[in-house]
Amino acid sequence: MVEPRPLHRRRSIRLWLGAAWIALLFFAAVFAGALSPHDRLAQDLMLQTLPPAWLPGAEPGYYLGTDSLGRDILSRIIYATRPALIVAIVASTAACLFGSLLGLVAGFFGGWADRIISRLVDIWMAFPPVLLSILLVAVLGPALSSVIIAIAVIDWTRFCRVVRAEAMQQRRMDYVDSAKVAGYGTLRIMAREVLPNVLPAIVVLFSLEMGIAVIVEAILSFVNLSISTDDPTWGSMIAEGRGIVHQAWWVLVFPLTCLFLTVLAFSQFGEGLKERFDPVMR
Amino acid sequence: MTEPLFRIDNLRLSLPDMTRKPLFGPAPRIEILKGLTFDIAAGSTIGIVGESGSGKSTLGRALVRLYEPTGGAIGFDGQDITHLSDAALRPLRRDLQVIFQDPFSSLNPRKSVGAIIAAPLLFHRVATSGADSRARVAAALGAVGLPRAFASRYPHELSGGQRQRVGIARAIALSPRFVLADEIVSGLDVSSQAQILDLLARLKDELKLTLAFISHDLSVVRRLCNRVIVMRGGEIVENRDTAALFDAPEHPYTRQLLAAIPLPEIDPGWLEAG
Amino acid sequence: MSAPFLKIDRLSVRLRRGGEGRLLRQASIAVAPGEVHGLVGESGAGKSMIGRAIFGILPRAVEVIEGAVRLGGTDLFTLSDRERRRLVGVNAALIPQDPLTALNPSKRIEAQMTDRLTRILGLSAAEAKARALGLLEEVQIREPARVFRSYPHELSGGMRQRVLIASAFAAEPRLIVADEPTTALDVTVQKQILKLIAEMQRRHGTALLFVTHNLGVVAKICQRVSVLYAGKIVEQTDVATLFNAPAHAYTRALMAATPRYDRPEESLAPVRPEVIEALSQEIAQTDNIWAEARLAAAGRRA
Amino acid sequence: MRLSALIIRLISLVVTFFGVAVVVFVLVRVAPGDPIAMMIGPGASPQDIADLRALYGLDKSIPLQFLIWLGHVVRGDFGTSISLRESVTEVVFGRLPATLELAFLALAIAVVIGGFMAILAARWRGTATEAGVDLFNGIALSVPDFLWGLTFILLFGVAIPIFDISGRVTPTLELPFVTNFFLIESIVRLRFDLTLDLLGHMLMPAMALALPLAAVISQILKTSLKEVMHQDYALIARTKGFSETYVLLHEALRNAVTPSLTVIGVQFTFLIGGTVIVERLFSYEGLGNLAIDAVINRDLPLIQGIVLLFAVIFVGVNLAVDLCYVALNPKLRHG
Repeated sequence: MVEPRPLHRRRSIRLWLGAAWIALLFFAAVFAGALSPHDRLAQDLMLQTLPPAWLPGAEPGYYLGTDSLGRDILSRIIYATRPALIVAIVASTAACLFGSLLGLVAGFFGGWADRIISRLVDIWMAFPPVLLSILLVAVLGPALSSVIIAIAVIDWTRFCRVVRAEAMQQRRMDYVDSAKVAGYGTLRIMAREVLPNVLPAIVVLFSLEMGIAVIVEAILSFVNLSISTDDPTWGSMIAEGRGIVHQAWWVLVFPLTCLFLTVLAFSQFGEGLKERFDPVMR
Repeated sequence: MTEPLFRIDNLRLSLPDMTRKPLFGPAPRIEILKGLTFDIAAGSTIGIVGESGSGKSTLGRALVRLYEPTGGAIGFDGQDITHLSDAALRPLRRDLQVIFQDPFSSLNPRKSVGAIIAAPLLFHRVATSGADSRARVAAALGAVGLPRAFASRYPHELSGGQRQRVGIARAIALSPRFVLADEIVSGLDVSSQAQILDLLARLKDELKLTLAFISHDLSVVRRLCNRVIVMRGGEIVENRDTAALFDAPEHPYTRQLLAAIPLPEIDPGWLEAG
Repeated sequence: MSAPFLKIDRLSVRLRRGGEGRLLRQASIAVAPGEVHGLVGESGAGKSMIGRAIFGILPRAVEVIEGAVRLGGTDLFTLSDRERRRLVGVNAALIPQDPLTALNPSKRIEAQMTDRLTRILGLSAAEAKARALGLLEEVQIREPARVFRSYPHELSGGMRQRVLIASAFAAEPRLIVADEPTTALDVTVQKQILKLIAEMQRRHGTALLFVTHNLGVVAKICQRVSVLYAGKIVEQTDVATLFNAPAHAYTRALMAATPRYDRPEESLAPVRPEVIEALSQEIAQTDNIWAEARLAAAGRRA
Repeated sequence: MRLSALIIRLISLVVTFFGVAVVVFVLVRVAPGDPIAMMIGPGASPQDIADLRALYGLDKSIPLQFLIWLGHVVRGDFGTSISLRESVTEVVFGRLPATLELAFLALAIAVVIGGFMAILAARWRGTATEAGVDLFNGIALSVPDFLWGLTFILLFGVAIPIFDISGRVTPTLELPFVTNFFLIESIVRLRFDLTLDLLGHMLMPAMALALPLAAVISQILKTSLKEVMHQDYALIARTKGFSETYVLLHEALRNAVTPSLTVIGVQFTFLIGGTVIVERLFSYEGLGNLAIDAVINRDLPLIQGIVLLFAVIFVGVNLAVDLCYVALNPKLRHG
């Protein structure tokens, strides 16, 4: 293995930091039961809006304090990683597959396929994403599945636009002509020659999209349209925290910090992955 | 006279003019090849020479059917391939290979040199197994003077000359009957240019190839080719044996081209000579 | 021959970070007014590095170890940025290689020909316009007024190169550096442009440094020549001696490798390995003379 | 730009607009929960419900309803809001100025910050300055407006309370405004006290919206500037004796802007979309906030009106970007 040059090491830091936080999320999601000190739903009106452990008036065992219904914030944050990750992975995969395929077809074939798909993308982008997602969830009914469908139905255009631009640029390269000369059929050229060069862009977008999916889920909970039960999500905790921010800032701060770090982790992880597996960058 | 490998009859081709493409709407089409008729004898090396915009590259791509002609006919090995579908062309593809000009865009940056050379071998089932394909890749690299270890390297790690050799290796690995070399030395220094042309001349004889060599540099063509076509504005201006063309050029344009080449020797009057 | 206007003394340049690679090794070139000096070498030999050193616009990743670049007797390295820009702006001009990218696509030719005349040379708008139009005629452009008002994309490659030549001579510089000015052109257009540059140079008595990799062009337009290999000038002589009795093995090898349509058998001979071997010894030998030079370089202004 | 190209562009805009109308019409009709039932009291007889459905034309077939509705829309009549019992057009155009002011304030902030960062990074490329700008871009790009809003609420609303964290203007103030363009009118009326109060409320939501766009502008413009700075015409300018900064501003900037324009246009439409949640976060009475209430109340005509208005803005922004692109690019101007 080539001795890592400083530039090389600096670049992979963001990959490992991102990966570390994501791994932490997975760990918390899987072992939520064991990890959370209290029952995430248990309400105790005696323990309303307790400050975090290091502030005066805190209650031992409630490390990050409690919300206005006396529920332990740390436990709720840990349990909230489950819906967040489910939405992130499923919705992003759906959006990625659908969008990238259409983007590849539009970019590589051009002509009518390109015009129709581009028109479709235009129409989709005319809807403010948040408004469309709220509308979709209202239509499909408040449940995690409708959130996932809403995100996939909206964000596929993000993949389609990037992949289309990349495919159009690749199409003009001589190695595509060389593949034609070798007798490859169009599908094989798209899969073997164009796709490998588009993958790094898709990888970055996919991880960015996971971050965005978590945000959209948080926004939907914020306007109380996410999952119906009061199973905790960062969004619902933030919504509650926003209301009482002057009295109990910590109810908002901790879930917000988690969301902030998660989004950053996903984006830096994506960038790091792209640089890691892109032979030209290595 | 053996049966010519290529028989071209009144070849016409027009392409959309992307430079005048309006922001929205189809681009106007302009005719690039305006009725070309010529043969390419099997085993010969034909130079296709012309200045930029003469249509020489387009002609080259039409020969290997990267473009479909809009008129006339292309006969390859006695078969009319003018309007063959991609599927029908596929079996012939093995015999029609191309070496591209820009070494930076002709090799897929994300594939290793070995994969680039092996892929067509496996696709056409020339290589029967992994081991066989690795052997053929090594042989092809050896033939172009590159060490076997280059198979695991990536295009961005190679110099311009080395990449061009990989391009040649990819083309000859399929032991084709016809190879098109599209301005393959224009981007190189004089010393690597000399090495590549020397290599090509040797391979041509060893593998009994028919070679079409596209260039804007008549001096390079003189060294390598036994027949020369001079093109201007999509038409053939002169089509002669090399020696005859250089010793007694018939067409004024050819004479003008030759007169414009600065030979590396003192010649005070050259600048003034119109 | 009057005193040289451009005098480069033992200029050595190196990559700032990492690698012992020398980009220039004690290159010395002198060009007198009215003289055409050819600088020939293969890509990577350092030709354009010399061109940029003359204008004092070396890339940030590169540092000067030793040597001086004197324009009309003043060493650029002793000047502040502002002083250097003024000296260069008034006295030197560049004719670039690729006419397609050397003109600003969003500006009319007028703006690009007169900006230096008004802002650097202090001419009035009217004077600048008159001089620019005069030069457009001098470079045999048929409708100077129309070309003057048009955008670059409306002109052909050959036409744009003429505009660039006119723009360079418009500043009446005492030195012009032509960096491969005809490499991107077709051979028929190249001959007209070479003829034009030679005539303009004679008429304006400018010192011309002509950078190229084409020995044929050198033979036709230059009076003196420097042959460059890996940053070192391996041979510097008048053009007749260079072509009739080349002294250095590399020059001979370059000549042999250059394709000639009139002598197909003798040309395009690959450079023999022993020549390359001899060259690397020669380069290494100059490098260790360098040991002492490096200490002296410590104090130099980059 | 040749006329035919312009016509093709307009046609494609109309097609987009029509597509949006179809999608929103179908989407809203498919929604479970009958808006009519929500409107009238629980004791209403089936007959009353039927009459009300007829009033709103909900008894006809979907395609017919669509045509009737489209007929009205083309004439600027978006129907009557079920929850507010007012004409949708009035309600929507009443709230639009607030959102437009917020969006364009955010755009201004983004262009200033993004442009400044790009020029800074391009001027001192390869140094710590550029690395710093890249770091800012990395963070500002991946963190969306929703999170920035919440962060600003905490920072400047609670920790260092220098801004108001809700509403568009201090409710107690008596407002002399005739139009709904409070900010502009306050400036025109030279009531700078009101302008300051308005900005006090608008700055945080505007910053939350502006940061992602600023990051996009900064990154795209910087890359484009660096590319242009390596072009031959920039090199020629340096040999003419012009300083690096002069070359950057006079030679490079204009050519660097054109390629970045389309991306910035797209990101600006995201910004406008972002007003929906950011206005809700800051309880800012704009179109976005209204949209959320409309969805929660299943107010179909209002939803359709708002979505169509957003579509008009989106289409308008795209057209503006295309026209700027042609204006800045002389080659295209001659078509």
